[in-house]
Amino acid sequence: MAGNSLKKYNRIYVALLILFIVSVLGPEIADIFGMEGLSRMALILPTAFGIAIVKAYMVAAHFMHLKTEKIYAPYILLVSLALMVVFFFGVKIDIMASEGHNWEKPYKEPTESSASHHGDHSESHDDDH
Amino acid sequence: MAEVATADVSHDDHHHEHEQTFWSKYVFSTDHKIIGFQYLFTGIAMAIIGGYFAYVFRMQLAFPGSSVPFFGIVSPSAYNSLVTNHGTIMIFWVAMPVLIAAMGNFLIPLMIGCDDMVFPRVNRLSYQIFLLSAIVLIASFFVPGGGFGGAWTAYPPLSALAKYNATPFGAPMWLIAVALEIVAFLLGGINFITTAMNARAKGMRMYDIPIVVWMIVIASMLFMASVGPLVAGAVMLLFDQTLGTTFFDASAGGDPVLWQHLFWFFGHPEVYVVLLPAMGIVAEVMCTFARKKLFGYKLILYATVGLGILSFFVWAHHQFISGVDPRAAYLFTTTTLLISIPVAIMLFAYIATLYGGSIQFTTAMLFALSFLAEFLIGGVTGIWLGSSGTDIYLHDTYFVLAHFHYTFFPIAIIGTFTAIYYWYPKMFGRMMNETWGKIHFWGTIIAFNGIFLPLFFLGAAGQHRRIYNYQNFPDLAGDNMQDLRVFATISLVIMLLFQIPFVINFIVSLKRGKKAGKNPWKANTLEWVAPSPPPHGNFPDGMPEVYRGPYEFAHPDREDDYWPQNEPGNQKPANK
Amino acid sequence: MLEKLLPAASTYAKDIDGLFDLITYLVGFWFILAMGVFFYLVFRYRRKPSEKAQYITGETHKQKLAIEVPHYLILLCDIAILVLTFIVWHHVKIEKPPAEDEVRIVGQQWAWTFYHSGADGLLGTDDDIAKVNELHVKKDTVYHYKLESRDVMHSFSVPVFRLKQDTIPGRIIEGWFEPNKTGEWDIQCAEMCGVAHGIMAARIFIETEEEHAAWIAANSPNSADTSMIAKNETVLETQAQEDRSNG
Amino acid sequence: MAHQIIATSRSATGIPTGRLAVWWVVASEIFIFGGLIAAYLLNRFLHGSWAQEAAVTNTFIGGINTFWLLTSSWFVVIAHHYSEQRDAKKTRQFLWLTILLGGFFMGFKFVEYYKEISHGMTLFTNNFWSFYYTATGLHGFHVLCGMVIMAIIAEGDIKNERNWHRVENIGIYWHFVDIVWIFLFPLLYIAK
Repeated sequence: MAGNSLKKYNRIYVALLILFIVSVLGPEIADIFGMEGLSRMALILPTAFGIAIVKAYMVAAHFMHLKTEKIYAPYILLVSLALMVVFFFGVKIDIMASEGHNWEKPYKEPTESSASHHGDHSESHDDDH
Repeated sequence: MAEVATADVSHDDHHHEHEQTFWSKYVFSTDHKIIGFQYLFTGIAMAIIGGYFAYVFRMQLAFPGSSVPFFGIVSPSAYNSLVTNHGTIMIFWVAMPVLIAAMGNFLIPLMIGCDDMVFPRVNRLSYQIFLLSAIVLIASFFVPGGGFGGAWTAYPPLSALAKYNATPFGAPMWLIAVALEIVAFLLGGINFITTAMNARAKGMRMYDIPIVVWMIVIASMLFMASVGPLVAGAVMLLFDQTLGTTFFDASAGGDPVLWQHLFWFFGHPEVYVVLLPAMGIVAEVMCTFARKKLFGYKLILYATVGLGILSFFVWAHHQFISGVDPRAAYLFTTTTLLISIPVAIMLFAYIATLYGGSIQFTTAMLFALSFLAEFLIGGVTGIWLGSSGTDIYLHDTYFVLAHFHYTFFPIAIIGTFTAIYYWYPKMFGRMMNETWGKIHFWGTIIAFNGIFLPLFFLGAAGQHRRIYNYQNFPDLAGDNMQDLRVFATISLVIMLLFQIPFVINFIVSLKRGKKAGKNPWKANTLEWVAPSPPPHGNFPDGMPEVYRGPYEFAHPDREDDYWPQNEPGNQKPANK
Repeated sequence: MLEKLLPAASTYAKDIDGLFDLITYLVGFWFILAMGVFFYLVFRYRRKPSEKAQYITGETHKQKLAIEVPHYLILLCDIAILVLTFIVWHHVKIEKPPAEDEVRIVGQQWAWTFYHSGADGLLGTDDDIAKVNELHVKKDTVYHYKLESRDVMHSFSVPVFRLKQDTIPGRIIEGWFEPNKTGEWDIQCAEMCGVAHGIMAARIFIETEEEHAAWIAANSPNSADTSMIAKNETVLETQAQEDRSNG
Repeated sequence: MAHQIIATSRSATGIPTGRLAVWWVVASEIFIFGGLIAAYLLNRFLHGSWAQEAAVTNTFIGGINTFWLLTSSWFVVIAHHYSEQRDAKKTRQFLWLTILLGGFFMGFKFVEYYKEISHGMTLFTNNFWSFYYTATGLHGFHVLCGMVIMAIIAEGDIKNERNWHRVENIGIYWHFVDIVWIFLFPLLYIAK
């Protein structure tokens, strides 16, 4: 029994490492193939954030023992996350927009970033966001 | 097992009593009751400061420009600072410490039948941080530039930059004080929740927990869940204030409205954070003095949970006209009006509890009943404000001010008095004087209505808040309106004077009051099983076991009209 | 009801007053009912030596009805209020009737600057009239306003219009009003904006067409009296620029 | 203090009191980090130009730091495994290994900060960098707190073979800090 759990931890760790490497490689591959715009998003979103969620789930479920914990604990954490989602979507209409119904923000994006040597992607990304 | 452990505790206690100095017994104690008293008395001291502020600015409004006795001439910046800190103190340093921390600390372990909070030292730390926060806040009044004067909501950019608010030290200190207070209550809240979840007496099931414990625990959860974003926001605002970042600076791409969202996401649940413990206290007192079982225990509990969940979906109703997208108002008006449903269920259940009772008008009961009546006024006036259409006109007027004082005054002041008059015998082992209590009650309640009823009319006539002299506004300078302001101020002074009998009663009863005995009100809950005042460890005769719900008054199977929770019986009625 | 306390001088003021009245009647009914029941119960069930309290759990279906029925009725009242609220809100804040004139309103610590469109009815032209703490509008004309702030949040509040809208630095907020009564009233700042928030008072002058035309004629930049206004405006502009460069 | 509090030893939910409290601590931390990350995301989606800023962050150091934290999570769960077997020596060993990796994390963090600040990317450069330093700084503060508490547990409790449950409690906290980093890493480093 005891040895099993140790083996399980090792397996989870290896899986985490593999996922980690994939998540770092995603944007690199996008850079190498010169992907822009939508296809770049299609690659980066799942590799970066999809994998982050999977990793977080694995750590939470196995290392934090949420799988075997009494039902209270996962509920506490899930409710917390759900409320943050409520907050995000309640605020989105104001903060995540530069104009809305009967209002606008005159603020202009700086055309050049503070680090000028990386300024080439700018135009395409403005549209994506 | 429990018996053995208890014997140990009482033995230990006797052993220690000789050695305990004043410091270790009353200042650095880990005993939940002592910490509760510390919170209570700190809260009362802060209430005196907050009340003094209210007196000063009400005098300024009634007699603009003249020197206020015990203060002097009120300058515009002093007025702003007084108003801001009156609000902050009354919410963060009076309502919260007294209702949640003091009552939670004192009541939760006694009511669920255990000897202390689960983390006594964390509990002590929580009070110490709270005390530090109070000291920082009070110190902020005396720094160059004076105390912060940008309203308790602290909207940036006014709060973010000294060139706008003219309080280079007051504003950051105010923010640090609030942040420390939040940390103190997070620590305390985790302690309350864990204690109530885990440390219940043997036999106490979910629905055997007294409603006030439920309410304090749910309030702590609401607080914890709502305050997190504000902590993040406070860090951001503090960086803006002190280091010069631009999180909330529109000219650098930040957004000042973000702070409003972060603040009100906390600010609205905060109302329920302080409301719920007061509702719980009132429920206890009403059941005891009406000799009635609480009407629909589960209904009230579910309504409370529903209220808690809904309270996270209404925050932007404070921002209808503050520049958020007008389309959001449809959603937030709907949720706001829906929240009237759980509140109405709770109030109706409370009123229904009176039906068929045998009501004793003790001072505590009078305060509890007045809570219902006054809070009802506060509750219904919220509909005008929650409806976005009328809020266009009423927002930030005295109508709002009167509305939330009709909710917060019953919560923070009446709720506190209810609790003190009811649990005083348990806290200090002696009874308070009922005659003086009733004088205090009538003086407070009548004067309170005298303060705030006129303000509804001033608000409906278009008078805005936070303005130090209405003589600058020709439409508001009329004699009729000034008469109402003077009337409100005189009522305030009368109300403050009527607190003197309470203070004297409180102090005199400590020494001269009638001995209370274990259970002077013939109530059911577990705290009345312990001696008055309870010793360190609470239950020297062995930890109690629970056999029934907390409100088995006037049970048909029993001669006495009460049935303590810990008394063994051959059946477990109701609340399955 | 509100009109007894303060005159209504805009077209949508009566809608808001109507909504206020509806809420007053619905809420008043429930309030009086609840208070009546409450005081009756308190009086009826006061302690009498002969009577023992009744044992009522409030858990049976019949007893729960005592709470459920009123709560459905309250829900109905809520829906009635909601429907009217949506109509009023849509009318005041969402939908804008076509503009007949424009005004640009700029808040700063601690004054309002009103840029009237002048004789041509258009903003941003040479004949704009900038006035500090004075807003002159023509009766029965639909105005569109643009709200801006130079420093902190302010709130443009005209109680007689039943209108209020915060100004936010970094945002331009638009809205409308149509005055329908001549007179002179207060404009207040309704959002804490710093030390002198309490004296950030302005006046609104609602004039008939002739009076308004006369006022425009007297104040147009072409007329003799302009030097002071122009100077006034430059002062404000430089101050704003300083603020921007500081921030 | 002198006597054991009965309340602490009770467990009506079935979760030991200490662990239950840690779950609530984690919940309250979710709200704090959640608020900050939500604020960041709202700005990030609004400001297209932030993608260029994110491209400047050092993905290599960020990646190495992710590796340290993942590995330290693994070590602390092994420490928990040995604490359940009451093996004080191995438990301490793995706790200290965890602290060591936390130290590596902080060390690399400082190198990274140093490089960025020397390239002119400070807290005040623009709001992206303000968020970057606030979020990573707050996270680093949590790592530091975790390291200190872990050292106290290793030297105070485990050395004297008591309070074994504290290894699991600090472990839960540490995993949470790890999870926060798992999300901060793509948010600040690799999404560009």
